Amino acid sequence: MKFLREALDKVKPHFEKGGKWEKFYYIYEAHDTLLFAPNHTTNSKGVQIRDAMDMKRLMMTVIIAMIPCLLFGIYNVGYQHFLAIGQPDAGFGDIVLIGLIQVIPILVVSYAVGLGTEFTFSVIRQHPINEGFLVTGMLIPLVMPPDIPLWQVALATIFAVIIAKEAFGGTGMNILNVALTARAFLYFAYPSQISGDVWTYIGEGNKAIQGFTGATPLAIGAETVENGKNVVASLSAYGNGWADGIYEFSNMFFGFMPGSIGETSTLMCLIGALILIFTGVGSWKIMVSVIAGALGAGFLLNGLAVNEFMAMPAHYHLVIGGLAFGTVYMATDPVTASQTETGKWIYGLLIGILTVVIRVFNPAYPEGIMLAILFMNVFAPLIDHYVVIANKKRRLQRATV
Amino acid sequence: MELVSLGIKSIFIENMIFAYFLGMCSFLAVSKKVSTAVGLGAAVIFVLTITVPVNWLLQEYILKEGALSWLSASFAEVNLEFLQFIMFIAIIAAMVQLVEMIIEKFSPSLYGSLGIFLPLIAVNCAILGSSLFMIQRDYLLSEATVFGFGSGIGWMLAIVALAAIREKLKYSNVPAGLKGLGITMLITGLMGIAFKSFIGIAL
Amino acid sequence: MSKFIKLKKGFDINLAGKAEKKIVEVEQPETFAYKPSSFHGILRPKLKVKEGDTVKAGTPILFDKKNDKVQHVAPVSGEVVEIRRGEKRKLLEIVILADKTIEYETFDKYTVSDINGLSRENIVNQMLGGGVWPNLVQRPFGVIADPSETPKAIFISAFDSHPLAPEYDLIFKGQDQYFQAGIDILKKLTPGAVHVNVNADAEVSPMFAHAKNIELNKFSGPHPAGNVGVQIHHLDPINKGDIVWTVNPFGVIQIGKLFLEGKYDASRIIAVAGSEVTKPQYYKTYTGASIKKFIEGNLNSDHVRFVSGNALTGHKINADGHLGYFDSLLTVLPEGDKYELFGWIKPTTQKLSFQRAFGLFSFMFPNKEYALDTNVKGEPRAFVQTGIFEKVTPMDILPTYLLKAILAEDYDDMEALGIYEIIEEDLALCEFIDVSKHDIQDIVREGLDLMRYS
Amino acid sequence: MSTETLEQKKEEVVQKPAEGLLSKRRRRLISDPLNEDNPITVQVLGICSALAVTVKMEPTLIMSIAVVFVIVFSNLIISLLRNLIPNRVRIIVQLAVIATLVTLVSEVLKAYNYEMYKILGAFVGLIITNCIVMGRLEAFAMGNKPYDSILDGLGSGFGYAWIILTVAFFREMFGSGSIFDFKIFEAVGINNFATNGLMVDSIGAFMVLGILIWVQRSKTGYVEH
Amino acid sequence: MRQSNGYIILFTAIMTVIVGGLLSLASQGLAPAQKKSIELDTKSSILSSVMDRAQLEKMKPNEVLEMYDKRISSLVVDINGNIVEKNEKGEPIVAEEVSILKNYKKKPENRLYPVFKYMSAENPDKVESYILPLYGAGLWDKIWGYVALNTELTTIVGVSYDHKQETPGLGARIGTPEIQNRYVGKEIYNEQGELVSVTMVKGEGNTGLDSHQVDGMSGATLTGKGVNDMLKNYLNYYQSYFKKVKSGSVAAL
Repeated sequence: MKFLREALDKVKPHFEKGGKWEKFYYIYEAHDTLLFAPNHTTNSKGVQIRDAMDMKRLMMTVIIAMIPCLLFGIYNVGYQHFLAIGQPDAGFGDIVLIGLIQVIPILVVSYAVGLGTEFTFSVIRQHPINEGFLVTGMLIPLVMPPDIPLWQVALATIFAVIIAKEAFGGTGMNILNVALTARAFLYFAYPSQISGDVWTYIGEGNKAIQGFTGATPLAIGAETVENGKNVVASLSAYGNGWADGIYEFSNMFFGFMPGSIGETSTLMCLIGALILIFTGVGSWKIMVSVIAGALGAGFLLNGLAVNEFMAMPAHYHLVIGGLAFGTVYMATDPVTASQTETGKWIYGLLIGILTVVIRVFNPAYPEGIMLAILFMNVFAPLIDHYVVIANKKRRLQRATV
Repeated sequence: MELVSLGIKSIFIENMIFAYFLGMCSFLAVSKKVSTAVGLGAAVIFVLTITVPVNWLLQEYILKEGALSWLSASFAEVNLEFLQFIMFIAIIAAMVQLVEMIIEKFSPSLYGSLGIFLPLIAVNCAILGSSLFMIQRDYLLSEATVFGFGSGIGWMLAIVALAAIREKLKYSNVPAGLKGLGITMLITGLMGIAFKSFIGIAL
Repeated sequence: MSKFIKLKKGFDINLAGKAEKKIVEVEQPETFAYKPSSFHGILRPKLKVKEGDTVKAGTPILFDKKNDKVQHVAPVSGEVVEIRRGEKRKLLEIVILADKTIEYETFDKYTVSDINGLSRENIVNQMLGGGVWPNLVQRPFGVIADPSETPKAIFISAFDSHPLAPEYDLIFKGQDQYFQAGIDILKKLTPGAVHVNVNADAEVSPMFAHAKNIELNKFSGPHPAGNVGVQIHHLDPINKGDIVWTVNPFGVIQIGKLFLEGKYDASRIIAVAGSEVTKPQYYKTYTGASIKKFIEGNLNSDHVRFVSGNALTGHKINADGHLGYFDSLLTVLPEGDKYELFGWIKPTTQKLSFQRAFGLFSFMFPNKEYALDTNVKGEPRAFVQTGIFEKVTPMDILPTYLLKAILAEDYDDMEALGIYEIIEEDLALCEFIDVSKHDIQDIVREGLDLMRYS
Repeated sequence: MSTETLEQKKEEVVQKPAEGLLSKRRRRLISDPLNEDNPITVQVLGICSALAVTVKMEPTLIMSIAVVFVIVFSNLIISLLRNLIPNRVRIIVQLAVIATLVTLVSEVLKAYNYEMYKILGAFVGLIITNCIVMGRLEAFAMGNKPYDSILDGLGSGFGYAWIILTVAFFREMFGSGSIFDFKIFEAVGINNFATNGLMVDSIGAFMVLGILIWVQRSKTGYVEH
Repeated sequence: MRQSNGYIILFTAIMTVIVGGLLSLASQGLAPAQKKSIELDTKSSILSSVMDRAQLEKMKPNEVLEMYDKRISSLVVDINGNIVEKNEKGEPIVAEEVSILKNYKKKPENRLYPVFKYMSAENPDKVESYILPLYGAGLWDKIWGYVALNTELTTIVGVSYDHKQETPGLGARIGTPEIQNRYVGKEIYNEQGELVSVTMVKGEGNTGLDSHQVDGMSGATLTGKGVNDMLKNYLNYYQSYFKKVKSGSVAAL
C-alpha cells in the first residue's frame, strides 16, 4: 500500500495552493481521503484526541442500512417481472439477472451524474466534497420505479443536487431532502412517465398476463372510495389466477409486490431501521412518531369510516406504499428533519398523520409519504424555531424569578 | 363541507404565493425574521377577511350590471364595472388605514415592528388579487369570506415558514449571486413543490 | 440546601495510562514558567521584570494594564532567564531558573480566628498583592475575576472528571486546614453561598466532606459532571447580568496558605499520565514546572505529544515546555500524523467512539482503556448530525444552535441561547465526538470574546 | 428612494443648459434598469403580478406591453401633475391614475383580444399593485420633468419586460415545447420531446427566475447582504 | 396652499370627475366591441362542438357570428323539459347569456338548461343536431364544454371540452381534438333504452370498446372520471326535454 500513498503524495503538490491543478484540490482531497484516513492532527489548543467516527463512516453506516432494501429490490424487480409475464417459476438466477439489468443502470446513472455535479460545484465554489451524496445517490434509485427512463434519473439528480443542495451551499445546508426532491421533480415534471404502469418492469417483447393491471395497493385502495368494495377484500382478490395473494398483508410486509425499487419491503426497512437505531445514526424518535402518527390517523379514520378506504385497517398503512421506507431513510435525514429533540416528535407525528391524510383524501397522489416529508421539511425550521424559542424563554424566565 | 373544501383549497392549493405569485414583494421583504412575518401575516389575514366580503358587496350591489336595480328599476341597465379596479383599491386602502389605526391603539409594540409594512399591505397584490379572483370565480358571499380568510392563512403559512427557513439559512454558504432574492426564489419554488401535496385533496 | 444531582448525559473517556497512586520525589525541574496564555482576557500584559532579574516566590512579575490591581507573581524564586514571545510579540512565557531552595516574599499572616475579623477590602488587597487572585475565574467568559465586582456565589468543583484527571484525594492530602481557611476567606467575598461540589460516585474526602461554611452538593454521572460550568447550571444558573466566580481546590488551598502562612506557595502535586508514559505517576513540584525531568526515560516511544492539562481541554507543549497555570496534569499521547489506508471504514476495536457505527466496536468494551492518538480521524465538514451534542451536554442548552449563532455572529441569539453559562471546557466533549470535526472550543471562545467586547 | 430623487434633482440643476434629447444621463435612465439596476432581479420589485402569466410567451408579451404602457403613462401624468398634487393624498392620486390606466388596458383588451383577456384575467388588474409602477411614481415622477419621466418609465418597463419574457421563453420552451405556440422541437425533428410539467406549473417560474437571478448577478457581481 | 383642505377637496373632486368621465367614456365607447367579443367567444365554442375547429379558426369574427345566426337557434328549458322564456323578474332569458357556472351552484331542479339547435344549412327549419352545455369538476378545477347529439338524440356527433387547470399532458388532453374525436358516433342509450352515457375507460390503448365507451387517457383517470360524471349528469338533466322532443311536443320550437 505504500506505493499508493507515495503516488498520491507525488501528485498532491499539483493540487495544493499554487499548483497547476489548484482548482481541483477538493476533487483530489475526496479521492485521497477515500483511500487514506488523512494525517491531520488535532490543534495545539482544544481537544487533543478525537472520536473515531467521521462523516464518511456515518454515511457508510446509512448506506449499509440501505443494502437490505437494495438487494431485496433487485430480486423483487426480477420477480415481479416474471410474475407479470406469467412465468412465476423462473429460476433465482434469471430473476436476479433481470433485477440487476434494470436496477444497476439506474444506480450507476444516479451516482455518476450526482457525483459529477458535486465535483463540478466543488471546483467552482471551492468547497470540500461532502460524503452526503453517497447516501443520496443510493436513495434516488431506491425511490424510482424500475421502469424509469435513465435520462429522467439523470435530469432529476442534476436538478435535485443543484437546486435543492448546492444552491444552499452543499450538504448540511439544504432544506429539502435531496433524494425526495429528485423524485418529486419527476413526479411533477413528467407525470405521464412516472404514473401508470411503471411499477413493474415488463420489458419489450413481453406481454403482461391476463388480469395484470399494474395497479399498486394504494391505487386499489383509492379505487374503493368509488366502488365501495372492502379494501382488504379487494387487495386479497387482486392477482387471483396469476399471483394469488400478492396483496395479502403478510406478502406486502415481506414486499413481494410492485412498487419503487427499494420501497416495497417493510421487513427490509425494519432491518435497516434496526441498524440505524442501534448505531444511533437515525433518530428513533422520528421513526416512532411517524409510525404513531400514521397509526393514529389510521385509527381515527377507521372510526369515521365514511368510505371504504378510510375503513382500511390502520396497520395496512404501514406495509403499503413507501411509508416504511420513507420513515426509516428519508424522514430521519438529520439535515432536513427537525433538529431539536422536541421538534423531532412533532415533526414525525405530523409526517405520519399527513401521509395517511394525503393517501386517503387525495386521489391525485396516492403516495402520501413523499409529499408529507417534503411538506414537513419545509416546516421543520419553523418547528425548531419555536422549540428554540421555548429554550430561550426558559432561560429568560429563570432570570426574572 | 364545500366551504371547508374551499378553505383548504385557498390555503394550500391556490396559495396566493405558490400558485399565483401574489404578495411577493412583502413576502420577500418581510420574511427575514419569524416574529415580523407572523405579525405581517396576521395583518394580511385580517385585511383579507374584511376586504374580500366588502368588495363582494360592493360588486354585487353597486358595480355589476344591473346591480343598482335595488335602488330603482330604472338603474337596471347601469353597469359600473369599469370602476371595479378603482373602487376595490380604494376600499383596500381604507381598510388598511383602519387596521393601522386599530393596531396602533391596541398593540403599540406590534405597530412598532409592523408600522412600516402596513402601508405595503395596501399595495400587496394578494389583497387586490383575492378580490379580483373572487369576482372572476363568481363566489357567493359565504364563499368569498371563506376564500378571503383562507387565502390569508395560506399567505401567512407561507411567509412564516419561509422566514424560519431564512433564519436557518443564516449559517448556510449560499453562492454569492444567489444570496437574498435568488435563493428565496428557489426556496419558494421548493416550498411550492411541498405544498403541492394537497392539490387534489377531496373531502 | 445541599443538592444531589444525577446527570445522565455525558461520556467518560477511558484513556490508557492512568497515573499510579504514588507520589514520587524527583529532582526538581530547573525552570518554571509563568504563562499568561493560561488566562483568557489578559489584554495588555505589562512585564515588571526583565531577563536577568532575580525574583522570590510571590514577587510580582506581570500585570494587565486593563486590570492593573491584579498582580501575577513568580511561582518560585530564582532568575528570570527568558521572556518568550510569539508572533506579534505576544507574550508567551516568563521562564525562571529556580533556586535550589525557594525563597518567599513575606505577606501579612493571620490566625484562623483573625480571618473572621478581616474586612472584605483587607482580604481582597491581600489576595491581589499576594498573587493568588488569578485563581478566581469569573463566569460568564471564564476570565480572571474583577476585584471590583461582587459575585452572587462562588463555585468549587471538588472533582475532575476529565480523562486521566489527577485524584484530588491524593494531590490535596493533608491540606484540610488551608482549604478551610480558603473557604472562610472566599465566603467573605460573596453575599451568596460557596458551593463545593463533590463526586457522588466516589468516596468524598474528609477535606470536602467536613468543610464548614459551604454548600456541599453531590453530582453523579459521567464527564462533564465535574465541570464547574455544568454544576453551576444545575445549582444556580447564570442569567444575564449575573456574575459568579469559580475556583479550583488548589486555588482555595493557595489562598488559605497565603493568609495562614503569609507566603505565596505554588507547590503542587502533578500527575504524569497517558499511554506513552512508561511509569505514569504523581510528582511533587511547583506551578509552571518544566516537564523535562518528568519525561526523561519515562516514554514508550519518541513520537508523542505532550499536553499540559487533559486530553480534552489541554494545550500542546514541547518536550522542553512548561505546564500551565491551572494544570496539575501532563498527558502524553501518541502523535497521530500518519495516513491510514481505508482508515475511515476499517473495522477496529482499537479506536474509541461515543457513537456506534459501522466497524466501530468500542461500545462492546465499556471498560477497556484506549490508547488514542492525536489524529483528527476525518476531515472538516458542514454540520450534518443532529441531536448528538445534546447527548454529551448535561445542560438545558442547545449546543448546535448556540454554535451556529456564534458563527453567524448573532449577539441576541448567543445571549438567549445561553452563552453566558458556558466556557470552552463545557463543550469539549462535543468537539471530541463531532463527526464534522469542527474546532468547537475555538468557536465558543470566539463567541465569548464577541460578547465580551461588544 | 428619496435620496435618489434628490440626487437626480441636483444633477438636473447642473445640466440645465441645453441637454441633448438622448444625453448620456438620459440614456442611462433607460439602460440602467435593463441590467445593473433591474427592477426585478436587483431591486426586488414587481414580481407579483406578472409571473403568473409567464407560462407562454404570448400572454407574457401582452402583459409586458400593458405594464410598459401603464408605467410610461402614469409616470408622464404624475410628472405633469407633480406640482399640483397635494402631498397628503398623493398615494391615493397615484393609485387612481394607475387604476384608471389599468382599467383602460383591461377594457381595450376585453374589446379587441378577448382570448387574451380570458387568459390574463385578473392579472391585468393586478398591475395596479405592481410595486414597480408605484415605486417609479414615488421615486422619480414626483420629482422629475415629464420627458425624463417617460424615459424612466420606458427603462423600468423594458427592464421588467425582458425578465418576464425570458422566464416565459424558458417556461414555454421546456413546458410546452413551443415558442409563441410554434412547436420548435417538432420543427427541428424532435417529435417525442417530453414536456416538463414543472415548467408549466408556477414552481417552474420560481426556479427559472431564481436561476436567472443567479446567472445575472454572477455576471454583474451584485451581492445582496 | 397645496396642503389646505379646500385645495385637497377641490383637487380630489376634479380628479374624480376626470377619471370617472374618462373611464365611462372609454367603457361606453368600447362596450359594443366588448359585447361582440364575448358573443363571439361563446358562439364559437358552441359551434366548435359540431364544426371542424381548424375551419372555425380560419373564419373571420363576422363570418362566425353570421354563421351562428344562420345555423343556431337556441332556447332554455328547465329540468322538466319545459321551455323557460322569462326570469322571475319577467325579463326575457337568452340562452347564450345563461351562466352555466352560476346555475351549477344551484340545485339541479332549479337550474336553467340552454339548448342550442344546429340547423341544417339547406333547410333552416330542420334540426341537424342538438348542442348541450356541460359543466363539472375535473381533477384540479372546473371543466366544461358542449356535447352535440344527433337529431334522434341518441348518438354523439361531437364534443368540445375545456378545462381550467388539468395536468398538462395528462388531464389537459381533454381539450384536444385527439380525445374529443373519440366520442363521435358513440351511443348514449343501451339496448334497453336506459341512459348509460359514454364513459371514458381507464388506461389507454384499450381494445374491444363497445359503443358506450371511449379509450382513456393514461395517467389521467381522475380527469376522465370528471368528464364521465359531467357528461352523464347533464345528459340526465336533459332527459325530460329529450322525451318531449321525441314525442314531438316541443319539436315546433
